[in-house]
Order: sequence, then C-alpha cells, then structure tokens
Amino acid sequence: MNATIPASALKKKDFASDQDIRWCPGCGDYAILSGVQKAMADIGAAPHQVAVVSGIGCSSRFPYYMGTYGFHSIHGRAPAIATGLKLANPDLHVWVITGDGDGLSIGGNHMLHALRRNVDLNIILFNNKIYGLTKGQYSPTTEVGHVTPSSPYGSVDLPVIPARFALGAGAGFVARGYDVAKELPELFVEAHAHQGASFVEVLQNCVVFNDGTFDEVNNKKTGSDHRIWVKNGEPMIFGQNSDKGIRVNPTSGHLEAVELGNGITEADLCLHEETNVERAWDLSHMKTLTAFGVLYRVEAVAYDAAVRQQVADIHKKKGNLSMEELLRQGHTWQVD
Amino acid sequence: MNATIPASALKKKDFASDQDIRWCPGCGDYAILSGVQKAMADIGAAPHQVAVVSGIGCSSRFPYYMGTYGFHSIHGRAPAIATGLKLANPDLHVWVITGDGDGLSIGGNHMLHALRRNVDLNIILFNNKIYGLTKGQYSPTTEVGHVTPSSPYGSVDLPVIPARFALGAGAGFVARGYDVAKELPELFVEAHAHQGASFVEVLQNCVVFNDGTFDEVNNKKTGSDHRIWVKNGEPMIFGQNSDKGIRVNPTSGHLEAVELGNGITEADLCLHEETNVERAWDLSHMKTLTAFGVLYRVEAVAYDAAVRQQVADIHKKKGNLSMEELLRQGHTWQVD
Amino acid sequence: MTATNTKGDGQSVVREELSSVVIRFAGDSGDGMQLTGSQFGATSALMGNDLATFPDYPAEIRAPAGTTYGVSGFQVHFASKDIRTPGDAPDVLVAMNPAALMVNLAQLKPHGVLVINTDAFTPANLKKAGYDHNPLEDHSLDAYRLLAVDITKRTLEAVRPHGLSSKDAGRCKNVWTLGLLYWLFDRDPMPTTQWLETKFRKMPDVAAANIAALRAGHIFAENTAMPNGIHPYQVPKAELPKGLYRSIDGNTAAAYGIVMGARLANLPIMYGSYPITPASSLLHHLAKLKHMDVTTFQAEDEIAAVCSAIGASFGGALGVTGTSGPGLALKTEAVGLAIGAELPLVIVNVQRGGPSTGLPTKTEQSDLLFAIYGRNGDAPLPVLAAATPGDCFHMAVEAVRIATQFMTPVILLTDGFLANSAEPWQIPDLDSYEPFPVTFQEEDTEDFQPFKHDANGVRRWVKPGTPNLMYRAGGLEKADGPGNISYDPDNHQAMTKLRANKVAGVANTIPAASIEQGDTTGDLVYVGWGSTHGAITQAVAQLREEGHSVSHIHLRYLNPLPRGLEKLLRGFKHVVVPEMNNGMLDKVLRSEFLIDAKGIDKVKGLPFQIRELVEDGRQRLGAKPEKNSNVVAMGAE
Amino acid sequence: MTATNTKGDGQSVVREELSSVVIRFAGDSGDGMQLTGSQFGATSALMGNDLATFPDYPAEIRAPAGTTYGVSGFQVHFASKDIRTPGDAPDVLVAMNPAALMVNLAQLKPHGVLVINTDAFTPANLKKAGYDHNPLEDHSLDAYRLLAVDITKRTLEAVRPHGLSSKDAGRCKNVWTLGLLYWLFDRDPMPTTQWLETKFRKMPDVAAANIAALRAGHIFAENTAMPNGIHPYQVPKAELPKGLYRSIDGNTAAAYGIVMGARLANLPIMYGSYPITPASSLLHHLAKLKHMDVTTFQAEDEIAAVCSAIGASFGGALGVTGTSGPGLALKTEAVGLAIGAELPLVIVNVQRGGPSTGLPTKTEQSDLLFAIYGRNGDAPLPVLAAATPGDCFHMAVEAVRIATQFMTPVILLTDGFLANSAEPWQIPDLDSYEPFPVTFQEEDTEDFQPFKHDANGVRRWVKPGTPNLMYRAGGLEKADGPGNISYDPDNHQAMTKLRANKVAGVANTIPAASIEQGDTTGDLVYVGWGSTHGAITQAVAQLREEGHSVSHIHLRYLNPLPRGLEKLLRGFKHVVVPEMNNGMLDKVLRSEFLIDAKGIDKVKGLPFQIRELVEDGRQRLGAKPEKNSNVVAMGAE
Ligand SMILES: Cc1ncc(C[n+]2csc(CCOP(=O)(O)OP(=O)(O)O)c2C)c(N)n1
Ligand SMILES: Cc1ncc(C[n+]2csc(CCOP(=O)(O)OP(=O)(O)O)c2C)c(N)n1
Ligand code: SF4
Ligand code: SF4
Ligand SMILES: [Mg+2]
Ligand SMILES: [Mg+2]
Repeated sequence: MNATIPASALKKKDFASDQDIRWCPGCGDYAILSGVQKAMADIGAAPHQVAVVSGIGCSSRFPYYMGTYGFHSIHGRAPAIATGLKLANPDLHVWVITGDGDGLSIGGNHMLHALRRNVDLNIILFNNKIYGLTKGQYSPTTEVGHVTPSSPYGSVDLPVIPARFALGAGAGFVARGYDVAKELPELFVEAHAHQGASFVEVLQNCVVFNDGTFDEVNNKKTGSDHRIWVKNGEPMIFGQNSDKGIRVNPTSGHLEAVELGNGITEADLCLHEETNVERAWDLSHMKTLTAFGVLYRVEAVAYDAAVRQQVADIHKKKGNLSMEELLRQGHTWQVD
Repeated sequence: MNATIPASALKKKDFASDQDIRWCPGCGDYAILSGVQKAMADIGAAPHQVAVVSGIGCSSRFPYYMGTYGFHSIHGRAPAIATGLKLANPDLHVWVITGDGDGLSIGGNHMLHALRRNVDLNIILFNNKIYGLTKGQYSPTTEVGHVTPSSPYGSVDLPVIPARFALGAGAGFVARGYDVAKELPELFVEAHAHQGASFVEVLQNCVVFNDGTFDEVNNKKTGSDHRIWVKNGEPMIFGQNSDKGIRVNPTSGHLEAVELGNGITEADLCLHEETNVERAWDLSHMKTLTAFGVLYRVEAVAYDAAVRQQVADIHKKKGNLSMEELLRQGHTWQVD
Repeated sequence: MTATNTKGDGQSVVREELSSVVIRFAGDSGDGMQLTGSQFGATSALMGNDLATFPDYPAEIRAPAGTTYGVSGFQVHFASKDIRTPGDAPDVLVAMNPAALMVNLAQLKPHGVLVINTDAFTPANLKKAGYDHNPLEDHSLDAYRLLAVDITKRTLEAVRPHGLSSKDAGRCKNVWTLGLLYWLFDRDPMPTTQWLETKFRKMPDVAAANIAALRAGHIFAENTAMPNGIHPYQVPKAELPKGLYRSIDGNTAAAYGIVMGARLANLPIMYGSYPITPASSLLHHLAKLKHMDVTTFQAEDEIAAVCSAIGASFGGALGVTGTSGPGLALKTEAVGLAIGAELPLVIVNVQRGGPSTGLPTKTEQSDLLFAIYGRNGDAPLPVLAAATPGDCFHMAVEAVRIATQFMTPVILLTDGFLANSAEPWQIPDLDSYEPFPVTFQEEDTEDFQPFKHDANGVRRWVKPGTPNLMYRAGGLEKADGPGNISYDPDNHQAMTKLRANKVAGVANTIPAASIEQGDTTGDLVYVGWGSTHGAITQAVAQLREEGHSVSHIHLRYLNPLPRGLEKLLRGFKHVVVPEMNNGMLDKVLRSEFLIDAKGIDKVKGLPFQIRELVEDGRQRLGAKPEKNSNVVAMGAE
Repeated sequence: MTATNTKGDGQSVVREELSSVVIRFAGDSGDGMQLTGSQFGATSALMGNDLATFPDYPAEIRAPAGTTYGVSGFQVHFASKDIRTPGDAPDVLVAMNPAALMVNLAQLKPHGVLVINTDAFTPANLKKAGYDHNPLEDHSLDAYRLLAVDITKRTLEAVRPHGLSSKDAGRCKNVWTLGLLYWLFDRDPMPTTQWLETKFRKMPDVAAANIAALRAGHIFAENTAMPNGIHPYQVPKAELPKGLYRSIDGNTAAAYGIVMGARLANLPIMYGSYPITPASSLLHHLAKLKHMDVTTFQAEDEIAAVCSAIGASFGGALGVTGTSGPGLALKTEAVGLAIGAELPLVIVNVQRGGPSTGLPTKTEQSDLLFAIYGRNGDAPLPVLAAATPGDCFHMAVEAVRIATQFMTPVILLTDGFLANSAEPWQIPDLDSYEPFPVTFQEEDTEDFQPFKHDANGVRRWVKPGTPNLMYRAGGLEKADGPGNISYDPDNHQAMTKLRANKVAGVANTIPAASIEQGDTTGDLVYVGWGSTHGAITQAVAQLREEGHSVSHIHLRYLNPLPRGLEKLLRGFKHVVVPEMNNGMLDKVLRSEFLIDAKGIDKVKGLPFQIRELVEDGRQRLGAKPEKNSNVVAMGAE
C-alpha cells in the first residue's frame, strides 16, 4: 500500500455486494474487481458515498458486484449518465466502468466529451480487445488480421490506441494497467485523487474469446522485458534485469526504448515527467514496449466544479429568485 | 496552382449547382465553397465522379451548392454514410463536409472511427467555434468564458483541439487552413491525393454569431505574426518580416516559436517533417501561434481498399459461389 | 364605431374602432421582421388587447436577400375580444420587398391594406421574386388598399444624424415601418422605445438611430394624407379576466413550468439538452435560471442529453431534457432505460415538420404515435400535450408531478407553433398549486428492497449517498422487489403488467374527460389535442352560432386517456379529430374505443385556420357553406 | 408399434416406435448443451424426422458453475409426423447438474425419462442449486423414469488415452451423453463424428477424445441394462414433401434470403451492422459470403451501421442492416432519413425481451408498434414478419423486393426464437422466384428530375458516378420532382400523402389475406404473426379435431395489411390475437377495422405452448377442457 493513502477502517469486502459473480471462471475481470474494491477501501470513502456507472458488456456487469450505489445502464452511455449524476450529486465519488466496445466503439463520443470537459469521473476501461458479451466479435482495439465470428477472414480495421485517443481528447489523467498487476489498486487510488476526468485503461484477459492477447506484457517470466511501470520523476528503467530503459532519441527528440550498455548508461535515460503531454504522447504507444502507470497527469478545474462555481457566483450576484419574481420579470400589466 | 497537379479542362464553375446559396452574406463558407470547387477543377475528376456528403448545420448545406452528387444527411452522421457510400461505390471521390458541432459534438464518434479505420474520405471540418444554424450556442471548440444563448454566464466547457483529436484517433492526414486563405485549394488537393482518411480543419468566420474569432490569425496586417504555413522539408519560418520561426526547445525536446536574432539563427529552426506524428502533435496546438498546412501525413492502406482486397482474395481462393451451392452447403438430405 | 384623438398638427383624428386586426409583417430574413412583429405584439398585449402571434421563418439564418424562400413572416392578431388564433388571413400585409409580396399576397383579405416599401421594388429584386412586371405599376394591386411608401429612403434620412454605416442605417427600416403602423393602429411607442434602449445599451448610436426611425415613421403617418380607404384605426382593450398579465410564448412557459414543478416537488433541476429548433430556447431560458436550483448541461448530442438527465434522476435530482423530433428519435433507447430503471424523467418534445429533418422551423403534430409507441419492447409512458402557449406552464407542472409521483419518464408534447407564438397570459396564483414534495427513502428497514412496489406499482426513490441503502439499477429485467437481474418468465410477465398498470393508473390522478365547449351530446364533436386548440375553439363557436350541434373536447393527456372519454364520445354522431399530421389521435381513439373517429389531416407546416374547420363542420352537418364568410376585410365599408 | 435392430452383443434389440419425442438438454453454460442439442437436432433432421428446436440460455457467457441462473437449455422435438413447435413439455430431460434439474424438472412430463449425471450431484452443487436433500436419494424423483449415470467418471475414463488436461477431458461429457441418447433413440453417430473432426481439425487430440466419448456413451447404453420403463426407441422418418432438405435456423435463412433477394434485384449487398444478441449471427453469416457480392461492415454502433447502409444504397448497392430492439431504437432517426431521401434499405430486427436491455437472450414480439410507428414525423414504411425459421428466407427476399421496387426502407421482424431454432427446410426451387432487377436511371433526359414519382409514388434510383445525373438527396422536405429544398406548405402535404400512399400501395403487390387453416368463417379465428405460427397451427388443429369451429390467419405483412383481411375477420364471432407482447397487433386491427379483436398476451420470454392456446380456445368456445390432454408421456404405457 502506498504510504500517501490514508489508513482506513474499511475493508475490501465492504465494497462487495451479495450477488454471485457471473463472469467466466478465469476472466481477468475478477482481478480488476478485486483491485477496485481494495482501492476503495484504501481511499476510505464509505460504500454509500460511491456510485459505479457502467454501460453494457461483460465488464459493464461490474456494478452488480459492488456494494456501492450502481447503475448498469445502456451500451456506451455510461460517461453521459455519470456526468449527469455527478452534476446532480456532486459529493458522490463517481466511477465509470466500461469496455473497449462499450467505451470506444459505441460510446466513443461520450468518452471524448467527458474527457475534454474534464468531468470529475474515474473511468476504467477494460480493454480485452474483443466483444466478450456478444461472443467474440472484434472490437476497435483488436489487431488487424484477427479472425473472429464477424471477421472470418481476418479484421482489416486499424485499431485505436486508447491512451492516445484520451490524450487527443484532452484528458488530464491518462494511466494504464493490466488485470493481474499488483500495482492496479494504487493506480485506481491515483485516478481517484485526480480532480477531473481520470482515464485508466486496464488490459484484461478474456479467457473465452481472446485468451492470452496480453501474454507478451503480463507473462510471469518474460513480461517485464516488454513492459515498464513509469513513476513521476523516476528514471525509466525496465527489464527482468533492469537492463533496459527509455531515453530521448538524440535525433528525433522523441522517446525510444534502449538496452543499457554499449555506451548507453543509466544517465542517458530520462526521468518520467507526468505533466508533459508530448512525452505522454510518445509513451502511450511505443514500438516494442508497453508503458504502465500514470502516463500523464495535469491539474485543471473539473467541469462539475466549474459548473458549481458558476452557480454559486450567480447566486451571490443575483440572490435567489422566487417563482413569483420570475413570472413577473419584464413587462406585465394589470387587468382590473 | 501547385505544379504537381495535372492541368484540367474542368473549371470551377463546373462544380457549382444551379441552386441559390443560402448562407448569410459575408459568411466564411463562401470562400471555402469556392476553394473546394477550385480544388476539384484542379484535381480533374468530373463532377459525376464526385460525391459530397454532409450532416446538418450551415456548413452542411454545402452539397446543395455543388454540381456533383451530394447527400445532405442527418446531424453528425456524414462520416458513417460516406463510409457506406465509399464501400459500395469505390470509384467515387467522396468528400465529407461537416462543422465543429456536426463533426465533433454529435458526430465525434463517427469521425473517430472513420479516421482510425482510415476510410478514403476527404473530410473538411468547418470550425467556426459556434453552432450557426441553431443560432449561436457554444460548440465543443468554443473558448471557455464565451457568452452565448446557452451559456449566458459564459461557457465552462474546455474545448477540444480538432487536430489533436484527429491525431489521437490515429488519422493519417491532418491539415489546417482558414476560410479566406489562398492556400486552401491546394490543401484540398493534397487531402484528395492522400489515400485514406484526410482530415482538414478550416477555421471559418461566422459573421452573424461569432464574427472575428479568428481575427488574430487571419487579420490582413498582423495575422502573419500569429500563423505559420508549414511545408514538408522546409524550414518553419513565419512573421510579417519572416523574423520568427519554430525550433526544438533544447531542454524539453519539443517545438516552440521563437524570434530570430539574439543568437537564434535560421539554422536553429527545424524543418517540417510531415511524417513525424510526435512533431505533428506539438504543432497542432502551440501557445502563441497557429500552424496551417499539412501538419501530418503518413501512408497506410485505406480501409475500403483493404476491404476490396479481402473480397478479391476470397474470390480468388474460393471462386464464385452460386445461390444453389450456398443453400446446399453442409448436410442436406433428399426426401423422395 | 369611431373614436377620436389628436393628430400631430393639433387636428383631432377620427379613428375607426375595430374589434380585431390581423397584420402580417413580411420581408427578407435579414429585415428584422420577427423583431418588428414581436414588438407590435408585445405593445398590443401591454395595451390590453387579446393577442395571438405566429412567426413563420425559413430554416436558414439569413437566406439570400430578395428570394422568395428567404422571406420571413410574423403575423399578429390583436383584438378587443377573445381570440385564440393568429388569424386566418391578414387584414394588413406589410411587404418589405417584392418576394414578401409574392409569397404573401394571396393570403391577404380582399380589399386588405397593403403597406409596401417601394424602394425595394427594383428590377433586380422583382426578378428574384419572379415578377415579370412591377406589380406597383400594372394595376394588379388595385383590389387592395395600397400604402406605397419609399421606406428605405425615409429611414436613411431619419437616421442620418446618428452617423451609422449605410448598412446599419438601412437596417432601421423595420422600426420605421413599425412607427408608421403604431400611428395607424394607435399603439403607444413608449414600450418599444424603452426596449430599444435596453437592447442596444452597449451601442448608443444604434439605439438612438432606431428610436429616431420609430419616431419618423410615426410622424410620417401622422402628417401624411392616407390613400383612399385607409384611415386611422383603434382597437380597444379586451375584456380579459382580472389579474396580472404578461405576454408569454410556449417555450418560456414550459421552462418556467418545469421550474415550478420542481419547486412543488422540492427538487433541484438538471436540464440536459442539445440545441435543436424549435426547442433550443428551453435551454436558453433555463440556462439563465442558475439561481433557481437549475443546472443546465449542453450535452454533445441528444443521447448524452437524455442520459445526463437520467443520471441526474438516479442521483436524486429532477432530470429533464427537451428536444424536437430528430432528437426524440435519438433518445428512444435511453427512455427505455428510464422506464426499466423506474426513474423520473421529463422529456419536452417541441414538434416540428417531419419526417427526418423535414421542416425544422415549421409546426406539426406528427410525433404523437412515436411518443406513445416509439420504444423497443413493451415500454409504456405517460404522454401529455399543452394546448396554448400559457398552458405549457401548467402541463409542464403536470409532467413533473406525474414523473416524480409515478417514478416514470413522461413526454410532454408541444410544437413549433406553441413554442414561438405569444399570448397574453394571466400569471397564475402559485398558491393554487398543490405541492407534491418527493420524500426519498431514507430509513434503513431490514427488508429494504429498491424495487418494491406500492399499490400503484411505484417504487421508492433512493438518493445515492444515503447510508445503508446502496442498490443497483439497470436495464436488464429486474426481480420485482429486490431488483436483481431476473430471467424468470413469470417475473417478466408480472413486471411488464406492473409497468403497464402503473402508467394506466395515472388516469386516476388527472381530470376526467370533459367538454370544452358545447353540449355533452350532439351531432359532432371535434376532438383536438395540442396547439389546434385555438382554431377548434373559434370554429366550434362559429358553427354553434350558425346553429350547428357541435362540441369540442380537447385532450391534454394522450396516454393514458382521461376517464370517461369513451362515454362522452359515444354521445356524438360524428367524432372528428383535426390534427396537424397524417392521422394519429384518430387511430388511438379507434383502437381504444372502437369508435369510428375520422381525421382532418393538415400537414402543411402551418396551423389550422378557423375557416378550414368551419367549412369542414358545415360540410359534415349538411349546411351550405356561407358565402364570403370571413372575407370581409378589416375596415372595408 | 415396435421395431427391431441389433445390439452390440449381436442380440436383436426391440425398439418401441414413437411418433414424436421432445428432449431437453440442460446443464451449466459451460457444459456445451447448445452444441449437444443442436447436434441431436441436426442428426435427427438428416435422418428424415420433422424437427423443431428451442435453445434457451442466459445472457452471461458462462455464469458461475452450478447456479440456477447459469443453466443453459436446448430442447429438441423430433417426429415422424408434422410438428411445428419444439414441444410444450419434454418427454426426456437430460440434467447435467442439480441446478439443471431444479430449473427444468417441473416441465418434464409425468413419468418422463430423466437422464442424470450423478457425478455432478455433490453437496456443494446441491447447495448452489438450492436443494436441501439430494433428490437422487430422497425418492422425490420416483414419479419419473430415472437413468442415473456417473457420466463424468465414465467420460474421463473414455478419453484418458488422448492425454487431454483434466479440464478439457471433463468437457467431453456432453458428447458422451449425446452418444448415450443416440443409442437410446437410434440416431446415427456418423454425422456428429464427422462434424467433430471438422470442428477440431486443428486440435486432433480434442477431436479424437470427443469421438471416443461419443462412442463410449453409445456403447455404454448398448451394453447396459436400462432401468425399469426405459427401453430403446425409434422415431421413423417423417412424411415430408419430396425434395432436398437441410436444417436451417432463422438467422441463417434471413441472411441467405437477403443474398437471394439481392441476386433477384441484381445488386451487390452492403451489410452494415453492430453486434447484438440475437441478431449477431446475421453478420457472421454474411461476413463469410464475401465471394457472393456481399460486403460486411462492422460499424462502431447501430447509428453508423444503418447510416453506412443508407450511404451504400445512395451509392447504388443494396444497403442492409440487422439488429435487435435497443439497436432498432438507435436507428430510428436514420431510418427517417432513408424515408425522406426515398432510398431502399432493409432492416432486419430480431426481437428480444424488452424494454431497454430487457432479456437479451429471450424471445419476444414487442417491437411491432415501434416498427410501425416509431419515427418522428409522418414516416411510414412497410413492415414484414417471418413465421418460421425457413420462412425467414422468403420474407427476406420479399423485404428486398419491396425495398428496391418501392425505394423505401423495409423492416423485417423476426425474433430470438426464430433466430435460434432450427427446422428441416426444403431447399426452395430458386427458379420459382421471379427476378426483379433494378434498372438505374441512366438516360440523361432533358427534364431529369431525381424526385419525379411514377404512378406508384416511386422515384427512379440514380447511381452516383452516372454522368449528367448529378443530384442531391437529403432529409429536408423536397420539392416533388426536382427534389430541391422546399418549405412550400402544399408540397409538404402532397409529399406526406405521397409517402403514405406509396407504402399503402405495397398491398397491391403482396398476397391477399387468406386462411391458413380452417374455414373462412366460423366461431373463432386466431390471428397470429411471426413465430407464434407453429403453436397456433398445432392448437387450431387440435381444437378442430375436438370439433370446434376455429381458424387460423397468419400475417406476414403487418404494414400495409393484406387486402381482404377485414372481410375475412368479419366472418368470425371472435377475433383473437395471441402475441408474445402486452398486446400490439390487436391494437392495429382494432384501429384499422373497428373489430373487437382481443389479445392473448404472453410476455415471458418464451414461445407459446400449444396447450396454452388449446385451453384458451376451449374456454372461449365453452367446451370443458379435456382432462390430462397432452400429459401422456412418451412411451408411458
Ligand atoms: C445498443 C446496443 N447495441 C449492442 C448491444 C450488444 N452488446 C452488448 S455488450 C457488447 C460489446 C461489449 O464489448 P466490451 O465493451 O468490449 O465488453 P466486454 O464484454 O468485452 O467486457 C455489445 C455489442 C447492446 N446491448 N446494446
Ligand atoms: C439530431 C439533431 N440534433 C440537433 C439538430 C439541430 N442542429 C442543427 S445544426 C446544429 C449545429 C450545427 O453546428 P455546426 O456543425 O458547427 O454547423 P454550423 O451551423 O456552425 O456551420 C444543430 C445542433 C439537428 N438538426 N438534428
Ligand atoms: S466472455 Fe471473456 S470477458 Fe466475458 S466474462 Fe467470459 S472471459 Fe470475461
Ligand atoms: S449563421 Fe454563421 S455560419 Fe451560418 S451561414 Fe450565417 S454566417 Fe455562416
Ligand atoms: Mg471488450
Ligand atoms: Mg459551427
């Protein structure tokens, strides 16, 4: 547990509902659920102060398993529903759970606008690169060539990179994790701490329809050669033997993964600057490597806070207006 | 006219329809219409080989004024309609005309997916930072604080940067122009030449509801101090007196605008590399300066071409299948 | 009747007294006709006339000058008697250019007054409007009382001292014309003068120029000998019920009604909407009321708009959304979610011409069946409709009441005509409204069940944030009571019936069906809903005066229908439904009651005219249509 | 009747001959029941039986093992006689675990055969299923003929040589069970063996293990003395009309019908869709047919899906989209555009339980009124419905014909039951279909008008790319003829009527209303549509056998209704509409004909049972329900 997180009397199980979990045995969703519950206990907000809003998909069944308030809504619309919820009930901690289909296919537009408006939502996108609930069609994050029921000869659609999409949308907090990573709860705690929209992509294994897609990065043995967990201000080193790192390519000025040795030393590596949007852009999609952790974080006023501030200002300036006054505004005349 | 464009017997007026134009006098849309018509004449495809698809908005009335095939569809859906059209009728040159509301508010999702799939469409987004046709409400590109009928106390929504959105979506061609720029037709010609989705944002003045928003960059006198037209491989110099330029900030590694002199010489400026997506990211949103021209261009197979290729491959591999054969596939049995 | 007052030169003016006048202002989209018409209307309301207005403008912001499709019109009907419609045909037509004349002349009453800006009758403009000859010169207007004035020139002269650009100066010609008509109809120019001062507060030159133009038009009329047949008129105050009045249009009334409803329910409002003609001004009005517990959210599209409202309702606020046809189409799926999750939601649908984008600025009633049946699955909800601009206030309160008391989405139908037209409205006694405060469930009972239903099939509303009542809502079928996902066949049937019965039960809380005008039995009943109210009322009155046995029922609740309707309908030989669509309510009545209801379908983007219904009535009831009824022009001796 | 064949040990087996058997396979979502059931069905079809199947599974991919809500079922009805439904109640229940028994036992016929995997009856599983006692031990199953086998153990033994993981080995138990039932009902294991070989082509171990399991189950049955009351059965071939047959489900048939329609229209297909249960397999089937002029586009959502199809139709291809309720909701706005732009478009809507997300894997007919009325504005379109899985082929052809010949969107309604259930289908004589090739306008006539309408109100289709015919389409109202934007009131009325009349005119091209079974007049007529066909047919047959005057009308065209329907309906004292919704077609008939049609509304996510309708008929017609009808279990002596 991160030292900055307040100790809390709440336990993981306080955030579990009484409903049986209906995911397939072995699904990556279980680990994420557990991570969220742990994070919530660490955050220390009581279950009744939390609402979890989702769309439709295997991942979106999430709210049923949480002992908090929850809304399992319709396909793709969770960010819009959550925005209304947050505006109406600003003290709630609002989480959005979505999938690569729910959040980036049908729901891409609401995602874009929740992010650019910077609504104070904690958005977790379960990316299994497949439509689970409808039995395995390719999704907008599926790699080209993937054979699925709807692409019997291989998909020809170029995939979207969720983190890049989020950056392009102007998101102020962009992070990435994977289902079984021990760092996951901490990532959620960070997302929660951020004022405004937090976008966390979690790579998630669908054992039934897309088993092993993320094996390269989360394989117990070799995974650490293909992933890096970045931390603000710390040097970007990775690899089973901490023998690899990220530096600025001296010619292009952009980030690249390198092996230490052959004249490249730790001093050549760069420190992760999480407030640097251009760096985050580079990090979000590297050739041989997947970056995890908080890729980008910048402070800005949350949309809902700005809305409330405006209401407060107008109240202050104009006072309350009664219904009678409202109806009598402007020209009126008396008929006797 | 760019020397690489074939001379053509077609004239601008061959691309005009017989319909009266119904935009407000002085609207920036007129100049863009003229630019498109000129570009089409330069491109040299006959009017019947061209289709223009739009959504709803002042800008989306565009197809009525073109002597080509046209479809003035419904709000936000032009990229989806155009995708179907291109798949069904691949020889057509398909243009999409949209506005900041049509293309980025209600239509953001279709825009995202047309771009990431890389459908061979030439998309022109008229950005007047306002909803014109519905009489002046703020749009997703409107600056914070703008007072409009729907934001009587000033808008609190953070705007989206269209070019960054397009890059985040994975677009392979991202360009920017403004309504009265003489370079506009050339930009459209380039967009057309690009295989796959081309995204061209055109800053457009709405004289009625948002007059002068782009004055800083397109002001006849001082505009050139605030805008740069970039060209691949050429140094990034700008300013009334060509006394300013863009260089790589030696510390951050990212682009910044500088004044020449004080030890900074032309040699310090960088050349525009249009295939460099990270550079394009930087260029797309600079602090004191707006970049115009082709910000980013990279070749990739167009979606529709990939679809056709797959069909051809399957045809080749499996031959034609007759209806009779289809119905008799698998187990059948005879009842006598 | 006549009356007198004083002319500018001290001579007394003899004014002919009229009981009602219809003026249509018509000109280019850029000519400011909407402003001119609404000022005339507002002034007439303030002067105590009964009033109805009808703006009719193209979908373009400013279509090219001089074209017929760029013509913008605004009709004002003001009277000393009770009127309900903007008038079938204008007594006075103001045509600011040839196109305006071309489009509108046919509707002017025979011998009507025609005010024309001769400066605009240039060869170019005549050609654009499709005239081969100048109608001012070829005697084609001889049948009318023509007041041809070089308005542009006189305006430019009048505003010259204020140093406006010639473009801006020319723009004042509408106000000059208004001044002329103010004198002609004895209107007080003061309110408009004040209004101009406020509007152009930040541009004092423009304000001064406009006020000068207004005065100049007024003075011109005062000092000019009017052509034959035109003389000053006067329309005395109407005898309206006592009380405090204001002028109101339907969207303002609906916006204020929502606020009123929320106050009665003791809830804050979250209005999520996406701009669309003719509903946008609901958003504009509510956005100004941030100091009245109103949050507005301009969403990225209609789906997000309705979803944000649903999210707000889930959160314990009153979620409201407003739109028009194409937007309602997009909200369809989400409305089903609100039904399934049993959450309150108010949807105001300001109908416009369809299908598809259709006629965005024109009025229609063609979303009725869509509102009632337009969702996947068995997904019933209450549908209400307002009958007049002012009635939008009351029906919006009703929509809020039903939504919150029955935990259901409610669709309130208005239309472009109601939305844009104004009428004098007696400000209601707010104390006469019974409050219906929402009490959220707060007690942590041991057997707490979020989807437990009371005798009316209504569940309790729980506000997230309440300790110990954490629950999950959703769109999958829920077990009656606990609300967990249930695929149980019997439960689904029970829940389907429960949802249907809940909506049907709304009928117990609304007024029983009643006759609006006429006897409770007879030969013919016109059954209307929505904005046809005025035309039907007036037509029925006229038919009854002619001795016909005709009555009027006006439905404000379309689903469920009010109790007792069938019995009432069976009291009439003919049941006829005039609608601005291709036949919708008649379908509902036929199916519901097996009564042979017939439709009168007008799908022209325009409201009914009184005479259309009067003629229909006469035909059905066998009387010969009276000749030349309704065609005696104002002041025609 | 009995028949003989040879047992494994050379002894001859006496098989009891049955005319029809209903088997329900039930187990965990992960137990492969859908596969088992459909193999049994396919084999029975191949062996010449008449067949109907009914898969019934939860919305979760693999709900937690052992829970009641995770139970997946598949019912197979196979017979030597004409059957039309998957059977009211199973004669044989295969329960792979306690939860499957718990959920399904109540439906098993008295004295029915119960095949149970005893290995799954562990204390943990019993508890999960809600059993206090083990029903295998407490005599609660004594009323049934129990065949309790340790299936898991025997499967593991059988597949051991093939070296599978124990998880994979365990998965073969469904195939073992299939082997057992194959012997019991005299099914040929060969087709399944071949099918396994193909399916697991790339995993030869798995293929071999499954085949071993199938054999082992078969051998077990052959060599084991069956418990009292169970003996081998035989169901002879059915007397089907001569011809070549295959087994087909509704989605396959609809997909193929679309392809057939497109061939008759001489058009390529662009199928734009977004996956949704139970419509997704339309996309899967069509995606495989890239070599048949089919392009498929998996869109980002349903709006993009329908829009891509509209774009394709604008481009001169046949635009088709398929979906289910929530998706249809999202397509609403765009369908209006296709109506306004007068473009062909085929929309297949595979109905499922609503409202909202509802019951995604269950069947329902509750989108009927939505399909007919669910669009903003006056936006009529033809609505068709398929009655059986095979009929989906024919009605899809019809949808294509009407869409292309009338330049209109068409909605074809099917449902989850049709989509998923299979029947033996006589491959139609394709030459019997009259081609209806589309001829695009190509001549450059001087007075070319893209929206000029022929006598049927149909415009010519112009394919972009054609020289000199450049035109603009759109959703704003168009001038009749040139198609330019028109705000003209009379034009709008004329266009509205034209659109309505065009759709009404479709009635002239469809078969007149007819009686499906029974006399043309009588006491009672059941009017059905869609997948209720089988149950109504069988119920009417039974009621008629009992001497009742009952007939059956089945509507395949819901809008417009077929000619002559009113006259037919008036020939019956009672008009009754059984529907899997809360009452929809009855509303349409009432409104259309003022006939007092009554509904039988079943909203349980399940098809009608024959006996439900038989009982309804008896009640309405006054006869006492026969005792114990339909409850004599298979082979019960
Ligand atoms: C409007 C609508 N369209 C389609 C569907 C069908 N549908 C349900 S979930 C889903 C995809 C889910 O994919 P994803 O979000 O990646 O979730 P996963 O199941 O992979 O966790 C689809 C297409 C639906 N329920 N509603
Ligand atoms: C479904 C739907 N929602 C809303 C509208 C109303 N509407 C028409 S145009 C428009 C905004 C247009 O803005 P933009 O795309 O920026 O075009 P502009 O008029 O500024 O060129 C809106 C909201 C509509 N026609 N359809
Ligand atoms: S289908 Fe895939 S994503 Fe869905 S529950 Fe099963 S394993 Fe998880
Ligand atoms: S409203 Fe603005 S964008 Fe629209 S036509 Fe007028 S000036 Fe152009
Ligand atoms: Mg997924
Ligand atoms: Mg705009």
